[in-house]
Amino acid sequence: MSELIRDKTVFTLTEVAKSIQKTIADRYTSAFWIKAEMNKLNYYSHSGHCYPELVEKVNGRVVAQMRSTLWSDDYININNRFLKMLNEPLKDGIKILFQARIKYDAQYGLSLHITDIDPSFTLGDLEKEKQETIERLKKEGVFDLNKKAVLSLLPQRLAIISVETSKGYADFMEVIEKNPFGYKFFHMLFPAILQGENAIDSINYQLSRIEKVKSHFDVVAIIRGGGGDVGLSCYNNYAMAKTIALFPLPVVTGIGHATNETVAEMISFQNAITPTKIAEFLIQKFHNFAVPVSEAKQQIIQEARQQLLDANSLLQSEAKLFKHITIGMIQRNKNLVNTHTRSMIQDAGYVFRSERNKLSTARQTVLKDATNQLQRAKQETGNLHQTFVRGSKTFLAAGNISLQSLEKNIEIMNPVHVLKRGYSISLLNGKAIRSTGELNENDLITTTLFDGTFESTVKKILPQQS
Amino acid sequence: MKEPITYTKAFEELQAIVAEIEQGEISVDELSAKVKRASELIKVCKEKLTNTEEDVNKILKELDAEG
Amino acid sequence: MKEPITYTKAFEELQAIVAEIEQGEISVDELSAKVKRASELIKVCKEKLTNTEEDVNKILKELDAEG
Amino acid sequence: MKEPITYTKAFEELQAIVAEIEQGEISVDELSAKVKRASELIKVCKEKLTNTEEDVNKILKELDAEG
Amino acid sequence: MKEPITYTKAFEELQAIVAEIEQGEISVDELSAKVKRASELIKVCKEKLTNTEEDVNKILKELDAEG
Amino acid sequence: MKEPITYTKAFEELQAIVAEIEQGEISVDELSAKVKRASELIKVCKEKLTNTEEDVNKILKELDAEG
Amino acid sequence: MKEPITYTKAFEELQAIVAEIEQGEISVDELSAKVKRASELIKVCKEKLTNTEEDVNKILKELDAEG
Repeated sequence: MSELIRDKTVFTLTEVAKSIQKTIADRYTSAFWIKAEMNKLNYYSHSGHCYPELVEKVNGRVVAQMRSTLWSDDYININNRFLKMLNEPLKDGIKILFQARIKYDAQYGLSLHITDIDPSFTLGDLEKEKQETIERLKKEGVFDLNKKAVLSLLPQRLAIISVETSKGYADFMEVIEKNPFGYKFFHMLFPAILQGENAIDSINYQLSRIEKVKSHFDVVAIIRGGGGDVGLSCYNNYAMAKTIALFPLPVVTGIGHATNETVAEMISFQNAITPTKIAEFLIQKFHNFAVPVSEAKQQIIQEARQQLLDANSLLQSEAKLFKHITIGMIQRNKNLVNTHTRSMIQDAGYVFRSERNKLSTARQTVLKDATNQLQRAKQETGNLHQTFVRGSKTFLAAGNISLQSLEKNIEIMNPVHVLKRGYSISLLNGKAIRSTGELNENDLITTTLFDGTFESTVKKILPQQS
Repeated sequence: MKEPITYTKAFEELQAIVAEIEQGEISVDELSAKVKRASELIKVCKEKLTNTEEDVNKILKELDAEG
Repeated sequence: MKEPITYTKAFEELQAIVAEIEQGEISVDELSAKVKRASELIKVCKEKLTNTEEDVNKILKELDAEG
Repeated sequence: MKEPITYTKAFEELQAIVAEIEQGEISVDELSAKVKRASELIKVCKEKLTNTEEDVNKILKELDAEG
Repeated sequence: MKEPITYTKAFEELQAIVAEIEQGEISVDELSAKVKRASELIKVCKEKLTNTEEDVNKILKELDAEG
Repeated sequence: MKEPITYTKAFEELQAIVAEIEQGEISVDELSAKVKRASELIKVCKEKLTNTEEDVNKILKELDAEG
Repeated sequence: MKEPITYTKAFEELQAIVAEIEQGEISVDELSAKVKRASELIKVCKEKLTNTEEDVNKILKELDAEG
């Protein structure tokens, strides 16, 4: 029990430890389900016991830490269940949900005694880790980087990360070396552990070596095969995945398993289910190169010849067209010249005919009009001739008539006619006696009768009494 | 006297005589003489007319004959 | 007198004479001479017409003959 | 006179004569001379036409011969 | 005159002459000379055409022979 | 002139000449020269085609020989 | 020209030539040169398929040297 030393109550360490042990035993009577990260498994192979180191981290900082014990029988039992469910053994760095009792030992201090671990929690956690790795890589923008790496047109120089004795490596080499196409590869093995926790460092180490001599290689092939499906969660590891993603050469993976695709496979340049497929993928790349090259020859031969044929036929058709149109043009011009010649001959002939007609018309006009004029003149002359004859005769007739009329008048006036009827004219001294007053008795008068005269003497004058 | 007198003169004289007689300006004494003269003139005229007519007819006949 | 006179002159003179005769502007004394003249003129005209006609026909015949 | 006169001149003169004759502007006296002239002109023209035609035909025959 | 004249000039002149003749713009006096000229031009044209045709045929024959 | 001209230029020029002739842009006077030029061009083209074909065949034979 | 060209460049150039030829973008003038070039490129490419010059010892030396 406690003792007093200089007014102080003093306990021994054992007393304290016992007190704590008792208090804890009283307080924690039953087992609990606890979740924590198993930082280290601390498996001791000779005893078969494990002393897992448990931690809880917040933002990467350890906020709680506790030791624990897992006795051999429990470990074997639990590990089997893990392998069955996760394809992974119990290992460092996984999160676990475990049943434990709090135990205090005076000598070893506080620890948790693990009696059971639920593999399904770890499975979820591993899955969660995988998802976290994916998300982180994506967040950092490196997830697709290796996919975007440029694979040489001929991935001819291979840096192989594998195990020389593995079946996967042998399969791969068989396909690569004995390809029937004579494709020549250069390859160099960088041996590494390919599964389990150690694979991460091992692979990263070899990748770092390859990076040093990357100029000698076109592609890195991670080849595994024949090792079963256990211990592949290392390929979900963030560090390894990031290395692969950032690797300057394309990384192809042929890990060969039946489980879900790991992150490393997801982010690798090319993933194949088996190493053989990887080899075939590479051969295919050669094909992709070789086929166009050998086709190019055919295409170029064909196209060049076709082009020459086309050019030749184009040239010939142009020459033919040239001949055709040139001769056509000459022909056309010949026709034109001929047409003009004919037209000229015709027109000249027409000029002659037309002029002849004109002359002939002139001649006829002259003949007709001259004749007409002469005819007219003859007519006029004839008319005048007739008028002249008629006029002359009329004139003479008129002369006759007027002469006859005068003659008649004279005849009438001739005194002879009066004398015949018994009248007589007496003259005195040659003058006709018109009055008795002109007479004197004894005048000698001469009396004229129609048939002669007689002379007498006036005896008596008897004037008329009125 | 026949030769020199023209038909025209003769005819005029004849006309003058007729006119004188018609107007009674001629005495009986002269009448006979005038009538005698007229008679002579008529003869002259007739002769001339006849001659002319013959000439004309001859000429016209010739003309017709010619064409 | 035939040579110098033209058809035109002749015809005009003829027309004048015929008109004189028709209108009695000529004395009997002149008649014979006028008729003679007229007859001559008619002859002249007719002759000229005939000659001209012959000439024309001859000329044109020649022309025809020559083609 | 044939040499210097051209077909055109000759034809124009001919046409003028024809027009005169047609319009009765030529007297009987001139008629014969005009007809003669016309006939000469027609001859000249015909001759020229014939010569020209021969020339032309010769030229054209040569042309045909040459193809 | 053959050397310097071009086909084009010759043909144009020929066309002009033919048109003149057609439209009666050429007198008989000029006709012969014009036809002569036209005939020369026709010869020039034909010659040029024939030469060109021969050239073309020769060239194309060569071409056929070679090809 | 053969050396510097390319097949393409030669063929284009040939086509241009043919087009000019077709569109009547060339006179008969120019035709002969153009025909000559065209013939040269056709020859050049043929030569080039033949040479090229020989070259190509030779190259391809070599290629075949090498496997 | 064979020495400096990489097979990658050769392959690309070859494909470019094939594309050009197929699309008729190569003139007759270029054709021969292009075919020749293509033939060279084909040689380069074919050689690459069956040859590699890497040396394991050299790589190991480099690895050791640096690390």
